[in-house]
Amino acid sequence: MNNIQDLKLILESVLLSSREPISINEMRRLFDDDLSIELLRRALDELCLAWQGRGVELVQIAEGWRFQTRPEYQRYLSRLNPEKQPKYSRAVMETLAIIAYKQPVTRGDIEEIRGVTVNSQIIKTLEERDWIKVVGHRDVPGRPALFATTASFLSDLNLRALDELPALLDLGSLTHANPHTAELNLEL
Amino acid sequence: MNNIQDLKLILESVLLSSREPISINEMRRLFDDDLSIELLRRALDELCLAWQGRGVELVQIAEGWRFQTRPEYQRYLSRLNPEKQPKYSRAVMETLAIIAYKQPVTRGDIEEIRGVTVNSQIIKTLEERDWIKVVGHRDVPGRPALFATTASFLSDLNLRALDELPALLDLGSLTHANPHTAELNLEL
Amino acid sequence: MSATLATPRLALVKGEPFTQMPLDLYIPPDALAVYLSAFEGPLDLLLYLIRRHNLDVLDIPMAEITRQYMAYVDLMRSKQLELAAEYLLMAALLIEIKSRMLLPRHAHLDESDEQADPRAELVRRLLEYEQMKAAALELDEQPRRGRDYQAIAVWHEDAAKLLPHVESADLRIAWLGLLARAGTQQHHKVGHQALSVREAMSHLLEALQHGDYVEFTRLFDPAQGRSRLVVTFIAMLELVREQLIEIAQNAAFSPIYVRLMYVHE
Repeated sequence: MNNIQDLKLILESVLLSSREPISINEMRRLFDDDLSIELLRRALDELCLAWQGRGVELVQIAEGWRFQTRPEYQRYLSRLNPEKQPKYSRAVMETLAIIAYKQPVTRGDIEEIRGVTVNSQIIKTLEERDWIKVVGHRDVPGRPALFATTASFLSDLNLRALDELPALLDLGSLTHANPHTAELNLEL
Repeated sequence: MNNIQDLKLILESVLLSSREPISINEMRRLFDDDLSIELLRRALDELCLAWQGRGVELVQIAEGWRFQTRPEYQRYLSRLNPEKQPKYSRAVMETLAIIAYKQPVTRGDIEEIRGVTVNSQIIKTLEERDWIKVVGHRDVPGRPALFATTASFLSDLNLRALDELPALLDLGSLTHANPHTAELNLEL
Repeated sequence: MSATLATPRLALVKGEPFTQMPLDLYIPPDALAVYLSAFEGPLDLLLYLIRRHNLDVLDIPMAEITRQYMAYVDLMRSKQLELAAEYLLMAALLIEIKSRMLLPRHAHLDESDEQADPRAELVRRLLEYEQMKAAALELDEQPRRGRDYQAIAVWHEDAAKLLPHVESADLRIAWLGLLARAGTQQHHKVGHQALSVREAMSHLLEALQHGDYVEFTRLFDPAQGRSRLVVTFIAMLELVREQLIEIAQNAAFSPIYVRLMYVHE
């Protein structure tokens, strides 16, 4: 593998064939020669460029690199497959937000912040989507499970790392009137 | 959609995101405008040409068009971490569950329970796996096929008989007793 | 607007007389259930009241907010809506804070200043919740695989060979998902018994597949035991009811025959 052109063809084919993201390390193992990470990165960067302006893009996310469709093309894709994507309730999204921003947290922590009991179904929904997992247990009576977000949560949300999550609103700014929360969300 | 360039971008994205072949008719349904078959064919031919010399090619098979990896690139794929076990979509699993628990059922029965049309691909997937088969036809207009599970479905799932499937007795009552059902609805 | 809400004696808010209930506090009774379920709990309801009335979250008028909060809780109760315990707990907390604020402050308490305001902890919780609530909205807007974009995976030979693994527990999950979405519109009462009937129905249809008449007794296998025979019989009745098979007998006590309905029309 001396030719970056060949390298790009192979990487493109492999990435297009795999639904799961592929990490740089996995890519290196594809080849007998010991390819430098720099060369791989250069090939990936060039591929990214080559795909610009198309309906599909090569992106880097938490678990590695993957080809994915651009959101503008989603309406065509949904016509092909009219399966309704689950719409998560506020309860689910608030629980997810607390786990994402405060991890690791116990169910009790989440209940403390939300001020209501957390339905088991909510946790199960997030676990089944493979967005959260138990990463340990807090060393207090009952040894409650500690939840954290997974790599596939980041990947599914098109993020490389937790610090790419939308920034939290500054608590100081919340002491002023906040148009965000004044609106009652009546979508049921 | 006046522009063949846009058309090609859309077709390419849609075809790349589906492992299953897409027929010309399905492609036509993607667009509001009534696209001529000639135009679609021209766009597909041009796409074929554009993908020549790459590791992935656009081919036409009996059921329609699909992108596929060229055999020469297959060896790289096999080196990838034994690809994570694929999963059936929720649509396939729900269809299978309905057939397993409510057999014999027609496609219409399945659609009524799921509330969406059942893609032919789903039935085909399950038939090809030899998990479901047509056991008769209901004597109503159209004489729809009645589907039931097969012996190999039972053996693949390690069951001796259908009544070894997880009982639904308690689960079924969810719809009455649980005041959270309405909420559940939103969370899934 | 609402007689139940407007009390003749209204509070002083920051020294200002408060003469009229906020108009938007009135909720048409029919809409109440929907409206209340829009709140994710007492903190959410409190935040709504504070933000809606443009109150200063750092200087919450406890008397007023408690009264409004109680109005909601009373409404919920009068409509016999299931009232989560958390709502009552919050009511108790609000009343406690309000009464502590009425107590004269002792000079020596001033050294622990942050403890001095009984509202401090409530304010902290409200702000923390509000922060997470906003974060949840942001997260929801983040592009999401499946909803906003798809991962690419073109066909290749290995993909065709790899077959998904399914366990019976997966079917249960799929069914639960269906039930949850079907909500209250449909009742799926399927139990053990019904299941074996369904299975027997499939077996019968299979046995009749070739389309000819089959003698009634040949469809039963006594070796399988009595309950199986009963189930097979029920299955047969069910198939007749669904007009999938027909049963014929030429004369009394002559053999009974069964065949598929559709083959001969």
